[in-house]
Amino acid sequence: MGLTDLSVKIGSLTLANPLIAASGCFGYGVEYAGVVDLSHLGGVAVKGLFLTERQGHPPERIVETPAGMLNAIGLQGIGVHRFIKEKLPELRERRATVIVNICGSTLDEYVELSRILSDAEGVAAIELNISCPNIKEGGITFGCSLHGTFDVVSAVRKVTRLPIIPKLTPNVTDVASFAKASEDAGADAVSLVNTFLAMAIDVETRRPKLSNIVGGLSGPAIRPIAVRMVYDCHRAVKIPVIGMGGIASAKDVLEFMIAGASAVQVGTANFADPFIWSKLLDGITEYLNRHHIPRVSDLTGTVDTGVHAAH
Amino acid sequence: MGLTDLSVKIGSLTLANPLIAASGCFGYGVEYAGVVDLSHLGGVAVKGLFLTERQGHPPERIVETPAGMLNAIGLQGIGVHRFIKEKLPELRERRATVIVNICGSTLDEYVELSRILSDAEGVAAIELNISCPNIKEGGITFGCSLHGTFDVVSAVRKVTRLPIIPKLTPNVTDVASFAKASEDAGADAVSLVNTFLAMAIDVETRRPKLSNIVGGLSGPAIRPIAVRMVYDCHRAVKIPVIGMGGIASAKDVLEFMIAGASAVQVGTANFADPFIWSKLLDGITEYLNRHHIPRVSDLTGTVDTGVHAAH
Amino acid sequence: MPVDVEARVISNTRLSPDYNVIALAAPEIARAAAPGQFVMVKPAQASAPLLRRPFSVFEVLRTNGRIEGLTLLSKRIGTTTNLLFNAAVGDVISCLGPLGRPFDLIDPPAEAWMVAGGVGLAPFATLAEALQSRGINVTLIYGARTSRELFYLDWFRTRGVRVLLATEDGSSGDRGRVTVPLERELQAASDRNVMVYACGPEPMLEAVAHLASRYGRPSQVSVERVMGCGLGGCYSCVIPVRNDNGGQHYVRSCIAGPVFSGEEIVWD
Amino acid sequence: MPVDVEARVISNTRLSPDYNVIALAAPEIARAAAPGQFVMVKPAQASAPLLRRPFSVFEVLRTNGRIEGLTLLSKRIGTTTNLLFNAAVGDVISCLGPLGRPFDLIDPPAEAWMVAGGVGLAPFATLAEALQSRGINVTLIYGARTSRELFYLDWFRTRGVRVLLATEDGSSGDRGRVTVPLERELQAASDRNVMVYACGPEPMLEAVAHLASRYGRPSQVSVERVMGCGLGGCYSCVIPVRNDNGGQHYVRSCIAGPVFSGEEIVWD
Ligand SMILES: Cc1cc2nc3c(=O)[nH]c(=O)nc-3n(C[C@H](O)[C@H](O)[C@H](O)COP(=O)(O)OP(=O)(O)OC[C@H]3O[C@@H](n4cnc5c(N)ncnc54)[C@H](O)[C@@H]3O)c2cc1C
Ligand SMILES: Cc1cc2nc3c(=O)[nH]c(=O)nc-3n(C[C@H](O)[C@H](O)[C@H](O)COP(=O)(O)OP(=O)(O)OC[C@H]3O[C@@H](n4cnc5c(N)ncnc54)[C@H](O)[C@@H]3O)c2cc1C
Ligand SMILES: Cc1cc2nc3c(=O)[nH]c(=O)nc-3n(C[C@H](O)[C@H](O)[C@H](O)COP(=O)(O)O)c2cc1C
Ligand SMILES: Cc1cc2nc3c(=O)[nH]c(=O)nc-3n(C[C@H](O)[C@H](O)[C@H](O)COP(=O)(O)O)c2cc1C
Ligand code: FES
Ligand code: FES
Repeated sequence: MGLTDLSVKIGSLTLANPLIAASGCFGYGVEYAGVVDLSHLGGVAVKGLFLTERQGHPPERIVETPAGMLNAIGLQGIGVHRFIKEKLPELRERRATVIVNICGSTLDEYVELSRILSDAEGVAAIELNISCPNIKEGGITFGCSLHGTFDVVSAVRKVTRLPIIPKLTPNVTDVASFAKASEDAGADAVSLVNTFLAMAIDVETRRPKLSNIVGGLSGPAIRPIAVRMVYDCHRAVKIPVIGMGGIASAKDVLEFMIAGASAVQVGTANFADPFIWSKLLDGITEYLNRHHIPRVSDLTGTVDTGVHAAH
Repeated sequence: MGLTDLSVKIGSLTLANPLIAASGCFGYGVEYAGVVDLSHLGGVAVKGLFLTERQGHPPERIVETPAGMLNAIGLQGIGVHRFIKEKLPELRERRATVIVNICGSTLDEYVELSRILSDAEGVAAIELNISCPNIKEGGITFGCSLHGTFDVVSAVRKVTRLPIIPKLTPNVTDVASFAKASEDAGADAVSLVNTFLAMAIDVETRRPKLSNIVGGLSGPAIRPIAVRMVYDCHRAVKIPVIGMGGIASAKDVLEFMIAGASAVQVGTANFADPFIWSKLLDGITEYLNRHHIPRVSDLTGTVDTGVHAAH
Repeated sequence: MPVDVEARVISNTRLSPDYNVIALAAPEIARAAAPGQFVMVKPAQASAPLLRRPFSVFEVLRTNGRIEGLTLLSKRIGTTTNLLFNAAVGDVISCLGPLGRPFDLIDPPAEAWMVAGGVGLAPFATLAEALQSRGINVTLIYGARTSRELFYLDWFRTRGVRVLLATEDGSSGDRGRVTVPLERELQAASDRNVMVYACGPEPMLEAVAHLASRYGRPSQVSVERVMGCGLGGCYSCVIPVRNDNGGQHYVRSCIAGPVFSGEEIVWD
Repeated sequence: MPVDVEARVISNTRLSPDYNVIALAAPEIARAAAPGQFVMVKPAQASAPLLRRPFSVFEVLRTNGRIEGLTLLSKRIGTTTNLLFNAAVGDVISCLGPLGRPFDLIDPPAEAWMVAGGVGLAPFATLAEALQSRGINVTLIYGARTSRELFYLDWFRTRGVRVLLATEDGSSGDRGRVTVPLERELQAASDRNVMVYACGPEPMLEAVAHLASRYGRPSQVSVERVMGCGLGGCYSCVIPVRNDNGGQHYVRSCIAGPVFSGEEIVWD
């Protein structure tokens, strides 16, 4: 068992294992220090940060849907400065591999945020949230335009040596072209998927169930779409793809990796089971041993479509 | 109870009620004559037809996913001529309101199909399937391009007086622009959503679970996304919107209508419960009575976003 | 005309760590079902799975001659079969049926050999009864991995069915597949008029159909394809069959089958 | 440190067509829980719902002084509460806790008034015990729609809790809301040192908090917001509280609460 190598590489960054806590689903990480040893995770993507504090949307902010949930948190957050002062020291002390998810209203904000984070101690990578469907100014305008994506990644590239990971939205016709634009602009990896723009209405009151009217769909419901998108992106780019969307078991982690992911993130499932991480690691290890696969990274992109292509 | 008016209008066509059997989920309608009185449905959208017979994809063609299913049937079908000869007479006899879902590899095929169907007796409307994600030649090239959509709808418009209903794919960045292009080209209504391009992998064999590698996701899993898209389209066009995606209860029908649908289609849920139709009608009627709403069509687009917009 | 019955579980008997027989109060279906037909079931309380699953009608339950329901013989392989394994008396299972094309029944003096692999035993209890009531001589050739997975032997024997067994580990009957006793019988019975009925995994069905036709015997096989609806609505359950013109095409096994002539099917 | 326990159902008692008390074998949580804390539960077998739901710890179960588990008082309003209503002895419920900020306990000579609306009774059994063990005089002011929805009155009375009731239909105690007896008591007790604890629907909490502060009494209210995680991970459960500078900001009620000072909260 001990011989199994669970480490994965995301550009210059080596993660202890492929499991990353997804942004917005793990607070700032420190909230979970009581239930999980943060150094045992491959990484912790913290809640999306703007330059300044944000209130977020009024409640209701979430609603459960079949095998999924909608959220419209609206990126409530303490801003990058308070994050560095109040949260990063504890994350550092707990030896978490910190991936900071950042959001801007303008290209300059992304640049400014990246510059600030590059100077902070204990940041392993920057995830560029250009895909939040819940707020107009959350970079979705960048995330839905190939030029926008290219521009924001290039601009950030100029100011930081930290690995940059644009987080892609699934709400586009051809997500692989966005992965390609990211790669061309110098990204170290891409992560996907963010949530699907969606909506639920209370038929008794005829009001949207979320105060923001629309929200983002996550959870097992979206997994088959996300797996397909990871598969598409993996074939389109050479940089690593970090996959997510509905992962709730070791089987799901493996499915994403086989489809093309080098690492994965887990969001919604962590809400239902904050102790999920060791279960996932055990399941992955069991699988690798049973199949005599020495390194988890050997799985990436090994989906066997050959026999089928023959039809 | 008897006073409730369940009829809805789709352009010049009046449906007895807003419930249409979704294409590909109800065979050619005749298969269900033993369990449902076809004349009690608002309409029957028959399985997608090409000009000629098609084999479809080899099995496996479906796989269940959380609150949903993937399919890659590949449009197996008997072709329009056999349909008219072998199925249409029985559908006519059973007084079904027949909506013929058509697929072409070229613009000319859509035109030819529409011409043929316009001369057939007992066709109430034509649904242009420009959105099947499972086959390259299934019009998805039209469905993912605004020009393509506009062109195919305009061309069909020239050869038929039957109501034309382009069926839109959700696999695009801005579905409302496709509804608008359809309206501009002379469509009588639009229907959405077709399925989401998706994938599932068997981790033990590392093979895709579908022979076609990718397939289309349908069922309750996608409902919140579909509702949002119907809401978007309803605000973008004046023509009726026919909504679908995961409808499995009367509440779901009402949700789509409140979001902006004039009628709805039910696909996947019919597989699980072929007797669903009367349950849906009963539920809708009960709701309308309880809320003192005389006509089901009064619900369309009445979602109350006002109080929330104030935030 | 299939009906949908919210059937209460009358009893649930575990036969092994994986097999169970569940009795369901669905007399309407039991009355109408012909041997080889199936039902589409879904545990009523569960929100997953989304789709129903097909199961052969195993037995028709009678009390004092009155039909009370039916049983299913189920082998655990996934979500629904686990729910069936764990179902409690009183639970409700939605049961849609009867569906599909049944076995063609033969007339004497022909005799019937029913070849079953594993849970493929399911359609043969009702088939045996129907054939015997026509005065047909019935043989069951039944294979499994081990003797612990051979069930209902007494049920068949007490009804006068001749039972031949095969197990992969040799713990009962012939060591090996069910084709071992089948071929021996075919060789021995060259003068008799035999219809071969088969149900089990597809490779077994293929082997049985080939053997039967090699020995000039007709066969009827019941295939198991993944089914989304059971009514011809979804086109998921297709199987390739021969065309008149020598080609092949897909037919829906839920309405054109699940029973096919062994010669009709184009095996992989 | 919250733990996750796969807790067996020890018993499930229906109090009315909508209310039940379910006993769960989660001694680890019962031991650690302070009054006002909650657990996030999810029936283990069910695939839906996806997310856990928050429930106050109602009672701590003891046999000969040994802590055996805890109970939840549940009111049916949707998926999970229906599953809890129908759960059978032996079923497994995943139970994560204890979570959240408990009530602040007061010291004598102050007395405690616990104001409960409907299922808002839940946190007050353990609170009453904790306060009484400190020698505090405890009053329960408890309202519901009708007397048939008032539960556990004897439980509180036998423990020496003074019980005042209000029902909307007047079938027990005062006719009207719980604020009727509360206001009367506040008027009468102007010379006494009282902490008002409240749990129930938010409009009730708002009314109670306002009444308390109008009469110069501190209050602690336990709010019920939709919770996705219970651990501070999702930011779904926020409630607006006052800033030092007179503004307001959202805090996560799962970790900053569910108990807040009534003065802190910015009511709608
Ligand atoms: C006409 C017909 C009659 C049948 N009669 C019986 C019967 O009497 N008793 C019985 O136990 N089973 C019978 N089966 C098989 C039964 O339908 C499957 O075992 C069942 O669908 C499995 O459902 P599940 O939810 O437990 O497994 P799932 O969770 O759906 O699937 C588990 C795994 O098994 C695979 N699988 C799914 N369906 C099938 C299938 N039909 N055959 C093989 N593998 C499959 C899936 O791909 C998946 O990998 C019959 C099938 C057909 C078509
Ligand atoms: C800290 C805390 C403690 C609680 N303690 C108890 C308790 O001891 N006993 C008890 O019965 N309930 C308690 N609740 C409320 C309980 O969490 C909800 O009743 C439960 O989440 C409903 O879940 P469901 O799956 O049955 O309903 P769902 O199917 O989730 O919802 C049904 C409907 O109720 C609405 N709803 C969902 N959550 C809430 C909520 N929190 N308040 C009001 N409406 C809601 C939904 O919007 C939906 O319309 C507590 C809530 C909190 C936050
Ligand atoms: C409540 C919630 C909040 C989220 N907040 C963020 C965020 O701040 N930044 C971001 O990039 N993604 C955010 N996401 C998206 C997740 O990181 C993830 O991309 C998505 O939920 C899909 O993964 P899952 O199905 O495992 O949850 C959020 C998701 C949820 C459910
Ligand atoms: C098995 C299957 C076959 C389908 N075939 C077609 C088709 O031939 N033409 C078409 O326009 N849509 C087809 N669809 C899409 C449905 O009509 C519908 O748009 C989609 O399934 C979403 O609705 P639902 O969630 O109610 O199933 C098919 C869907 C399924 C599940
Ligand atoms: S199972 Fe749907 S067509 Fe056969
Ligand atoms: S419930 Fe998730 S942050 Fe409070």
